[in-house]
This record gives sequence, C-alpha cells and structure tokens, in this order.
Amino acid sequence: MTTLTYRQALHDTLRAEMLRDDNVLLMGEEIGVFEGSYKITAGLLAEFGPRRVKDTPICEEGFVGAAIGAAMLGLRPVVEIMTINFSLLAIDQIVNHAAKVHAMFGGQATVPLVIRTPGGGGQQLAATHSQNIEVYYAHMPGLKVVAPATPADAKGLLAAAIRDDDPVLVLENLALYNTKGDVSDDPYTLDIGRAAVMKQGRDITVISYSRGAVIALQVARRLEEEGISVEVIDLRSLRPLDRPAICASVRKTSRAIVLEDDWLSYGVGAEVAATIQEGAFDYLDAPVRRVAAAEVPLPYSKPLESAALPDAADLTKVIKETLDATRYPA
Amino acid sequence: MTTLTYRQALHDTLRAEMLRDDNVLLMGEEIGVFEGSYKITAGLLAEFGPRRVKDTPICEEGFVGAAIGAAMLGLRPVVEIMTINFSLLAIDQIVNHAAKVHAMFGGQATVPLVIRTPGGGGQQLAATHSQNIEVYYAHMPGLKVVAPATPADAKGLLAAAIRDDDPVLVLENLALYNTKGDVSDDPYTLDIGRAAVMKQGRDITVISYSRGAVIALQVARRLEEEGISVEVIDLRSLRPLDRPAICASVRKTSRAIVLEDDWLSYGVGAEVAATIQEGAFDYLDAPVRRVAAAEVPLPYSKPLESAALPDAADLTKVIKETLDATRYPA
Amino acid sequence: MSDQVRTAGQTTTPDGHSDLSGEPPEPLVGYYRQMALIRAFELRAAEMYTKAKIGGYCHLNLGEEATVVGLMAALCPTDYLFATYREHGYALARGVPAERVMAELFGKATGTSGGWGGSMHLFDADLRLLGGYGIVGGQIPLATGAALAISYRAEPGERAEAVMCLIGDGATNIGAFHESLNLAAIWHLPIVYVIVNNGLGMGTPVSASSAEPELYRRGCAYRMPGTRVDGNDVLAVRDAAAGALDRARSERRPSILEAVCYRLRGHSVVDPARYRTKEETDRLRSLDPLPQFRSQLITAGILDGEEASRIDTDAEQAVSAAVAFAEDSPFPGQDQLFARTYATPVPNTSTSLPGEPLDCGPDQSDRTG
Amino acid sequence: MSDQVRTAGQTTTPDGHSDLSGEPPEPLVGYYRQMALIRAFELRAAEMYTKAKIGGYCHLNLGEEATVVGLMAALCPTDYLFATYREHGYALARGVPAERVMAELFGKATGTSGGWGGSMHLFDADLRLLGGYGIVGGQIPLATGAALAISYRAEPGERAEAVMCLIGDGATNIGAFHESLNLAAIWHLPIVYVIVNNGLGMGTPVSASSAEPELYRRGCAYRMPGTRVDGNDVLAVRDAAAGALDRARSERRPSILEAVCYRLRGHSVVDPARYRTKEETDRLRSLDPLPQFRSQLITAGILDGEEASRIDTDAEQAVSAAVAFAEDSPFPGQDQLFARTYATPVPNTSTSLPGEPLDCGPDQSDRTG
Ligand SMILES: Cc1ncc(C[n+]2csc(CCOP(=O)(O)OP(=O)(O)O)c2C)c(N)n1
Ligand SMILES: Cc1ncc(C[n+]2csc(CCOP(=O)(O)OP(=O)(O)O)c2C)c(N)n1
Ligand SMILES: [Mg+2]
Ligand SMILES: [Mg+2]
Repeated sequence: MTTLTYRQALHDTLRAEMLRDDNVLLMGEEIGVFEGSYKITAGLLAEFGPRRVKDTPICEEGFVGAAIGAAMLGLRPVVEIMTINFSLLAIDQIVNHAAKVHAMFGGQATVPLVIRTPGGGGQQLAATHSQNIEVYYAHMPGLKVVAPATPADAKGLLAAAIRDDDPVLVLENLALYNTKGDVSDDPYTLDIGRAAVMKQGRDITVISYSRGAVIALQVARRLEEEGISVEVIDLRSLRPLDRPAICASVRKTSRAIVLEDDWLSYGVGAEVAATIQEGAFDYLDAPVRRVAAAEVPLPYSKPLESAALPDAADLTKVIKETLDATRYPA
Repeated sequence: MTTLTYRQALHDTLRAEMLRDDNVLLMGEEIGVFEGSYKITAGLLAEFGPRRVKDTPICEEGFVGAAIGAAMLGLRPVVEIMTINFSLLAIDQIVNHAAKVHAMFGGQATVPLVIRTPGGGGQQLAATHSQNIEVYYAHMPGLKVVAPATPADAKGLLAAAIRDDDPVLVLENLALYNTKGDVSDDPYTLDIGRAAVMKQGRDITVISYSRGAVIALQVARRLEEEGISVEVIDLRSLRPLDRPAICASVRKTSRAIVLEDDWLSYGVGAEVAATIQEGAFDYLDAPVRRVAAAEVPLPYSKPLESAALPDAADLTKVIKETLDATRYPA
Repeated sequence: MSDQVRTAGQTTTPDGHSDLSGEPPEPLVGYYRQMALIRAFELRAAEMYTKAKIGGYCHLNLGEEATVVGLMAALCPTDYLFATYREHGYALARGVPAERVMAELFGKATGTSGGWGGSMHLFDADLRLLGGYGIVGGQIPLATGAALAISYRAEPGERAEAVMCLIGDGATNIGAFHESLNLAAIWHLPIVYVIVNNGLGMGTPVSASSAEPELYRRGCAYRMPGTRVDGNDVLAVRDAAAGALDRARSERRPSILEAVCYRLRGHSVVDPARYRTKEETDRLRSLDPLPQFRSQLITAGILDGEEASRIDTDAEQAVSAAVAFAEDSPFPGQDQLFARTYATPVPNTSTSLPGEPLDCGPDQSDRTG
Repeated sequence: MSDQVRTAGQTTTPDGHSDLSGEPPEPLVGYYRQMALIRAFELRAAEMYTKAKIGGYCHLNLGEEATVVGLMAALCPTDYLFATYREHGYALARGVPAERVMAELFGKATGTSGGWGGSMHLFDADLRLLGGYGIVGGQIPLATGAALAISYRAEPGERAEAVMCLIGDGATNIGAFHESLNLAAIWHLPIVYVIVNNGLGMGTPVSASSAEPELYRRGCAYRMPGTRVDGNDVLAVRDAAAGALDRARSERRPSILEAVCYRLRGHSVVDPARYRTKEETDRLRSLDPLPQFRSQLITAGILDGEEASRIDTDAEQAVSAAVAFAEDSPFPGQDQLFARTYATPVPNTSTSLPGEPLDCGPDQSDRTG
C-alpha cells in the first residue's frame, strides 16, 4: 500500500499495462515531448519510445478514429483527449464508429480502445473548457464509461478498461489529479459496471461519482459529527449503471440525493433519480433531489463560476432540507 | 384551416419566412438541386435562387459553423442537417460555439440560427443512421430544442425558431413527414418552452414528444374505448422543459409514463421521471415508468429492429400494469 | 512526389483502352465474370428493394464495375479494405459469396454481418473486408488506424500488408479526409486512399463541391502523390492500384488514387436522378464499362459471343441462387438482440426490452408503500 | 493563383528588413508604440497570473508583436477579425483599451466580455473583434460564415468589408480548416486566413504536425493562393495582409497569409517550455522583433533613444493604469448569472441555483403524501 496522487496512479497504471502488453500504445496531443498537458504520461516517451507513445497533431477526429481502426486490428490504444470538451470533435468516431462497429458488423470486429479524458469546471476555464458532458457517452450503448473518484479506483478502473475488449471511456477530473489516497502495490482491476459504497449510513443516501463523490464523502464525514448518518454511493461506472446498488442503499435509507458537477436537466442525476423512484418507490420518504450546476454556459469570472457550480454547502443544505421535510429527529 | 402533411407544413413555413425576411436563408446538403433528401425544400431553389438556398458540400462542421458565423452578423440561416446522426460531425460548432457565443462574450453576440434535422429509428437504416440523441442538445444551456409532433406544431414551432434570436434545434422525425393534420392558414408562432395537453384524461398521464406523442395519442384514444382515461402531454420543447405542465397533469392523474424512441438510460424520459418524482412526489401512486428503446446499437434486420424499438403495444402494456398495480377499478 | 494522370495500364490502344495483348487471358475473363456478377447482382438488388425484401438505404455500384473489379484485382488477400456504403460489388469481387451479400441485404442471420448491418455495412473478417460505412468519411480515420497497426507490428517489404480505403468524391470535402491524410503522411503509413470519383455526391457535381476538382491533386496539402485513372478501364485501374499498393508496402508511402467513373442510376435505389438530363443519361450509357469490356474481349479473341453470354447467364443464375438463399435463410433470433452490444460482458448491462421494468436488484424488504 | 514567399514589404534592406525610408514616420512610431504596449501588457499579464489575479489559461503574444501589429495595421475598421485564444495583443492593436482587456483577464464586469470570457474570449462588437476562441480551429468556420454574410449583403469593391481569420500553425491540421477553406474557395468569400506560424503548437513543431510544413502552400487543395511573410517584420506583414485583404474585398478571392514568427515563452503562462534547448531559447531572443524594430527606427532617425524609452515607459504606465482599473472594477453581480444564456427570453428557462428545488409550478392541491 502506497499513498499516491490520482495523477500518479494513472501514470503508474499506464506504465504497468504497457510493460505487460506490447499491444498497448498511447496516443494523443502533447503526451510525449510535452509529457502531457496534465503530466499523466510524464516520462513514458523516454521509457517506451515513439512507437509506443505517439504524439499526434491537433486532429481529435483523426487520431481517435485512427485509434479505433488500430484497435480493430488488435492493438489496444489508450488515447488521451486533452479535455472532454474536445471530445466533441471526435464524437462521431466515438459514437458512430467505436460504439457501433462490434454490433453493426455482427460481432466480427472488436474495439479494445480506451479514451482517457478529464472533465470538470471550477478552474476558470470558461464556457467551452469547463464542461462534463459525461452523459453524452453514458447514454450510448456500445460504450462503457467509468469515472473514478479515488487514486485506487483510478488504477483499478483504468487497468480494467485497458484489458476490456470494448471501447471504454475513462473520465478523469481536473480537480482530482492532485488528490491523494492509498493504492495497493499489486496489480488489480475493478469491475466495470459496479458502484461502490464509499461510506455506510442510515439516514440518507448521496449518490455521486468522480469529484462529486469526493465532496459527498467529505460532507458525509462532517455530518456524521452532527449525528446525521449519510451513506455515500460512488457510481464509478456510468455505463453500465449499477442500479441494484443504488436501489439497495435507498431501500435502506429511504432518502436520496444526487450530486453532480454537470447541468441539472438531462444530466446523470436525472437517470439516477428516475431509477430510484422506479426501483425503490415504496421506500422513498422524500423526493430524490439533485444538486447540480446552474443551467448556464459556465462564466469565467470566479464569483459567477462559483455561484454556478454545486459545492459542499449546497449538498449539506439539501441533505438537511430533505431530512427536515421527513421530520428526521435531529 | 387546411389539411397538410408534416412535410408540407415545414416547407410552407420555410417559404413564408423567406418571403417575410430577406435575412432568412437556407443551407445544407442537397437542399437545392436535389430538392432535399426528404424533399422539405422542394421548389425553393427555383423560387428563391442560389443566394437564398445554398447547397453545401459534405462538411457538416464547416457549413453549420459558417451558418453560426453568418448569424453572428445578423443573417438568420436555417440549416438542414440531413439526419440528426450527422449532427455529431457538427456538434462542436453547435455546443461549443452556437450555444456559447452569446454568454461567453458577455451578451455582445447573438446567434439567430435554426438547425432542422430529422431523427428516428424504424426505417431499417441500421445503427449509425437510426439514432435520436436529442438529449445531447436538450442537455445544453444556450440552446433551445423543439420537437414538433403534428403539422400544426411543425409550423408554429419552426416559425418561432426562425424568429428567435438564439440557436434553436428543430427536431423533425422521418416517420412523421407523411403524417397529416389540420393547419391554420394564418401565420402564427408557438411558444418555445411550453408543452401541450394533446388529450385530457383522469387516470394516468403519458408524456412524450415527436413521434412518441403521436403514438401516445393513438393509444390513449384506443384505451378510452376500454374506459381508461389517459391524459397525453406533448412536450413540444425539450429545452426549456415545461416542468409545470408535466407536474400539473400528474398532480391530477397520480400516475405517469414516459414514451420515447430513444434509449432508456440517460434519455429524455429520465429527466421527465426525475422531474415528476420531485415536483409531484406526494401525488404519485406508482413509479413513473419509461417505455424506451432497448439499449443496443439498432440492428438493421427488421424483426430485431422492431424488437428493440418501443411501440403502441409496449405503451399499452405499461399503462395497464401501472393502473393494475395501483388497483385501478377496470 | 508527383501527381500524374494515367488514362490506361501499361500500354494503350488507339481507342484509349488498355491493350489486352500482353495479358494472360484467364484473369481477363475472370474480371469480366466479376463485372457481370456485380451488374446482375445490383440490378436484382434494385428489384428486391422495390419488392421490399431489402430495407433502409440501398446504394448500387451500377456503372462502377470496372473500377470495383480493377481495384480488387490489385488487392492481396493479406491487405485490408475499408469501404463506403456503396460496397456490394467490392464484397463480391473480394470473394464474399453472393448468397451472403444478398442475405445481409435481406437482413438474414446468414448475411455477412449477421443481419445487423444491411446494405451499407458489409463486413468479412476472413477476407479482410473491414466494413462498409454509412457516415460519409467515417471510414477514413479507421483505415488510417489500420495502417498504423500494420506499421506498428511489421517492417515494410514486398509482401507486407497494406490498406485500401475507398472514398467518394463528395467525401473529400469532409474534415476527416484532411486529418487522416495528414496523419498517414507524417506517420508514413501503408495505405492507398482511393477516390472513387463517380462525378456526383447525391445530386452535387464535383465542380460544385470541391474547390480542387482534380481530386487526385488534393494530396498536395500533405505532399502526398496522386494518380488519376480511367475508372472504366479495369486494367488501368488494376495497374495503378497495384503500383500505389506497392509503394505503400515497400516504402510506406501513402498515396491517392482517383478512379474516374460514372454512376449509371440515382444515388440510391429510390432516387430517380431527375437532376440529370436525358443527354447526360445517354452519355453515361455509352460509357458503360460492361459492354465495352465485353466487346474488347471479343475483339481480342479472348471470348466469343457465346462464352460471354454464358458468363452473363451464369451471373444471373448465381444471383438467383443468392436470392433464393437469402429468402430461405432465417432472420436472426430475438434472443440475439443483446448478444452483440459488448465483446466483454460486464455486470449490470441492460437487457430490458421496451416496456420491461428496470432491473434494480432484488427487493428483499417486507416494507410496502 | 500562385503561392509566394514575401520576406519583406515593398523593398528590403541588406539585413533583410523592410526599408523604412519611403514610409511616413508617424505610423511607424505608432507601430512601435503598439508593440511596446503589447510587450508590457503581456509581461504584466504573466505577473498577474502568478499572483492569481488572472485564472484559467493565459496565452501570450510575447515575441509575436510585429505580426500582431502588422496585421492590425492592414485591417480597416469595417473589417471583422476572428482570433484564437492567443489574442490580447490583437485586441490592444485593434483599439480596445488596455483597461478593458486587463479587466476581462481579471474577470471583472468592465472587461471586454463582461467577465464571462476571460483571457481566451475577448470580444468587442464595436471594433468588430468577433472573439477569441479556445477550441482550436473553432473560429475558422465562424469566420467563413461571417464572410458569407458579407457577400450575401453587398457587392465586392475597394471599400467592401472583409474578414480576417487568425489560425495557429498547429490548427491547420484540424478538419475545420479543410472544410472552411474549401467553402470559402467555392463560394468566393472575402476572407484572409492568416496562419500565425510561431513554430509550435504547445510543444509540437510544425514539422511534426503538418505533412506540408510550408503552411502557406496548404491552400493548394482548394486552388487558394498563399503567401509567406516574415512575421518579425511589421511592414512586410502589413503589406502582405493589405494585399490579401484587397483581393478579398475587390475580387472576393480568399487567400492564405502565413506569418512566420516565434513564441518567446511557453505555450501558456504556466508552461516552462522545457522541450526547448537553451540554444533555441537564445536564438529566439536574438530574433525578438521589439529591440529589432526599435533599433531600426533609431538607425533610420525616426526615433531617438530617449523618445523610444519614453514610449516604453508610457506603455508601462498604461499597463499599470490598466491593472489599477481592473483591480478597482467590480466583479459581475450574481444577479447576472442567468441574464446571458439567451437573447430571446422564453418560458420555463431554468434559473435555479445549485441546490434549489426544481420549479415545477404551483402545488395547488391540498393532498399530502
Ligand atoms: C456525414 C454524413 N453526411 C451526409 C450523409 C448523407 N450522404 C450519404 S451518401 C452522400 C453522398 C456521398 O457522395 P460521394 O462521397 O461522392 O459517394 P457516392 O455516393 O457517390 O458513392 C451523402 C451526402 C452521410 N451519410 N454522412
Ligand atoms: C480542439 C482542441 N484541441 C486541443 C486543444 C488544446 N490546445 C490549446 S492550444 C493548442 C496548441 C495550438 O497550437 P497553434 O495552433 O500552433 O497555436 P499557438 O498556441 O501556437 O498560438 C492545443 C493543442 C484545444 N484547445 N482545442
Ligand atoms: Mg460520388
Ligand atoms: Mg503555434
């Protein structure tokens, strides 16, 4: 067990998988000479050379598509898209090709591809560089989508993604790269498609993922001191979505809140809330509320940006409102 | 009042708006010489000439982006994207530019742009040509998204979209083009952001839009004969979403079902169900169920395609199950 | 690095066709056989479409037979082919049995893609036909990536693998074309981009869509050489393609090959092509490569009229057999619906049919609402 | 239609710089003044960034001042400019007060975009600066569309409007570049695509990203002429740009202008540019257009050292004033958060802050759960 940053866990996992399997190669803008915009790939060009670490020109559609084609021939490319915002330039290749090729050709082709890309607002990157849009990929059959919240999960989910024969998006988060956590030194993978109970609790369930899960855990720990017992579910995987785990928790706590960095309408929380009201209808003592971003293109200016994004205080408030509304004995 | 097809209503509205305002121009692949893949623009090149009706090469990103730029200078382009599937090639321009330009530049720029594009499965067009993906646009602040179900709404919403100063997606549907309905001969617009009660009912609310709304209405009429009173809400607008109209209906009927052509997870229905359980929690007698597509890339083969897509029988079954579960006296 | 126009193969006869005299006769007859098969197949496909045996979109190679057969003649079994949605003929010439192609068009389990793909999405892993693609330009990055995989794994050489990527004239205007050709050039990938210039993208002529209408020159922006060839001349196409593939194999030099041909009918079966005048249609008929090559073979004494007619009849019969096979084949079973979404099964994948309740796990509590 | 390399303006001195002798002195001093302002502004912006007064990404024009000022000198007030995210200098040279630029970087309500855009998204409707854009290549289709709007509305002519679209070297590899240039060429649009070739896209040299590294030649795929100009030579840039704009105005002939310049620092303020050697950095310093133009002006007797120093000091002071203004300005009020999403208000637009309940209309019933 070693304490690692989320960044280091990703880096080490890439390296380990490259050592394990010569078919694993890295592609993306500035991942080699520049060592990665967020330095996840630092040192890997020096170690593995330009055959395994391919810097690409700025052409998201072209290099993501090339990675898909290479995967169809059995390579296992791990592509970095600098931020998820730029994935929109490659989304036709991801959605209409990577996600379709296996089924549309009757199972004859597989696409063992990983796309790593960070999302997240709160860095004053303004409207076009602060999006999450995970829901674009989570909605799409044929894709698998994971969004690790901790260094340990980053390792286990990235390794699983690389060994999976389907296209997997590994959604990272700018605000998590420097966060730390214990990571087992041994190699391991985590199941894609399974959520984790980050913290047990009795009174209310908070469901989140990625950075949101980290915040939810912090809030839960703080509220524990106030005598409020919050269960935290980290989805880990957005597609497949672990509905049984969500509903099992809510059947226990009878109340649920979803926290997400994304815009509220048609966001990830919508699916979670819809799932809960169907899967745990008779157990729910209060509506599932969603704590999510205000529905505006994210402003650059710090005070406006902060106002638009959900934070621990917003979550705390909604937890208390929900408990109060159902007359939780404080 | 004249009986028109959905196709004719769209055509006539384009023509009327072009006559009204010289700033309105049409752009898209094959809309001129070829008269439109689905013939919505038939005759307009002959009438208005190539200045107003611009055939483009195959370059969705380029011509959609050009339309946005032209709109920033005050033109009012109406772009046809041949099907919504191809909008993925232009989505960076739509999401990162059309939707952002007004806010990101502090309100100095406006984008009076309309994008018309049909979606829908069921035509054996296979996995890449049968998608809906409305939710990609519905999720996005800065965009407005309408999805008319009837010829009359097609007219009113398209006219409203053309006169609106924001980017509006008008989502058409391949399966609706030949459907007929009464359309007032006078010019009119409908409010973007308002749903319509297509049919009043007491026992249960079915919420849908586009082709789904037409099916919901048919099912509701049939069930009326069996003594089941179904209220049908046609969303008409996916962004903004008319939450008050949805919840008002469910507060009356206490039961709701969403019908959509799209995949279930993270689809439009998720938002509707999440909205209802929050906005009408105390009124709900049963979970809101969603009738939606099976989560697979749509197969070409007819029997498989039919199995994957929701139909009137599926909706009828779920209505009855929901009523039975809440002991509706048959 | 030089662009060139090749109107024919090694040598040319006065009427502009490739000279057949130096060619061994059997392959030539084989080319005609393939061309006749494609012609018969496509005509029957159109008929089956109007009989609603085939659904969706259906794009035909009618008029492009010489290009199709010439290109496939140059391709080695070890090479990979990425096609557009207009690919029935390529599948046939690559060696996919007509039965399996027709069955795919019928949406049957015995089809090349098990009924999942239809007319636009023929695939044969064994024959290295890596798919027809319905998104214009979508195949170009994929093909480029396949070439990357080849160069990742093996050295160049005369017997190295290579990729052929088919691209319509209209598709050269899309961003993926630019991005991919640039990648292939800077990475020295073994790929030939074949622009099948049939003069039109739906109703749009090349001159209206491309600011450089000499499409083989569009590689200039990547220092990539280009060749234009008469797509009605099967040997010229074959030889030009073989040369380009050789450079790809041995030198890892990507290139463009433009084959100029004509679409005899509308864009798809349902398009009456009203945007073409009668004169234009007549002109196209006069350029039809099938009767041309037939009479060339007869003139050269390689076939006599009777043999040629027998080939035509054989083709008809093969297509009839294909239709019968497709007709008799079963549709894929509904139990297959969820079998294709993923190659690696993972927990919680949805397998709900429309209208089924969500799978939210066992409700073990005794509590009721 | 011909590509050409222009190393200088009308005439060239033996050391390769434009000859100043035929030029009226005042504009020359003005150019220097602008270059000095940009230099001072950018250095201060870097400082303010490290002091966390500026957030997000911050890309500087350090080293590109001659290109910036030369281009802006050629642009008429009626022309439209679309820029990349590296656009502080362009805003300043176009005439946006330094106060408003700095205020935008500070995220203040008095900024060019009211604090909504930040460093990457400067906009000034009056000055027809139609934005900096952070998505690489995203501005190219928009600029092309602006040129379409111009040609939709008015005839060509000497005083017609035109569009200038700035493009980084790295951005020429993206699909939007190809699609847009093709559109401009077939539609004969009044636009100049300026490739600001500073040698690098982040850490990637042009030779590694573009298979045709002579970027002004990339118009060949659209029969679009291109010119390369020494981007360290303000007059050469100005004249080449003026010529290209003239062709756009009068003949509706789009073209490429490549200005070769250098990025003195890292890609953005936070990039130490370790991928550059000390020799390379030293070489870049020696090419710095600012001291060069300064000594050229002094040698030509247009400025003396004292005047030049005063200009430098003025620039410093202007920037200090800009910082003070930015510092003193208010942030946009939170009540403005929902004011910018739409230009045309419609019912049911969400105005909920995070954690607020949904607006689901009045709950008029007396029923409780
Ligand atoms: C991205 C995209 N845009 C538009 C279409 C619709 N479409 C299908 S085929 C076609 C014309 C293509 O022309 P060309 O590339 O010349 O190929 P051809 O059909 O002539 O073989 C168009 C516009 C599509 N399938 N994909
Ligand atoms: C579509 C997209 N991909 C990647 C990026 C990240 N990125 C920002 S600037 C840049 C380099 C651009 O280089 P160049 O075009 O030469 O412009 P310069 O920064 O040198 O002015 C990259 C890769 C982006 N903003 N947008
Ligand atoms: Mg064509
Ligand atoms: Mg650069």
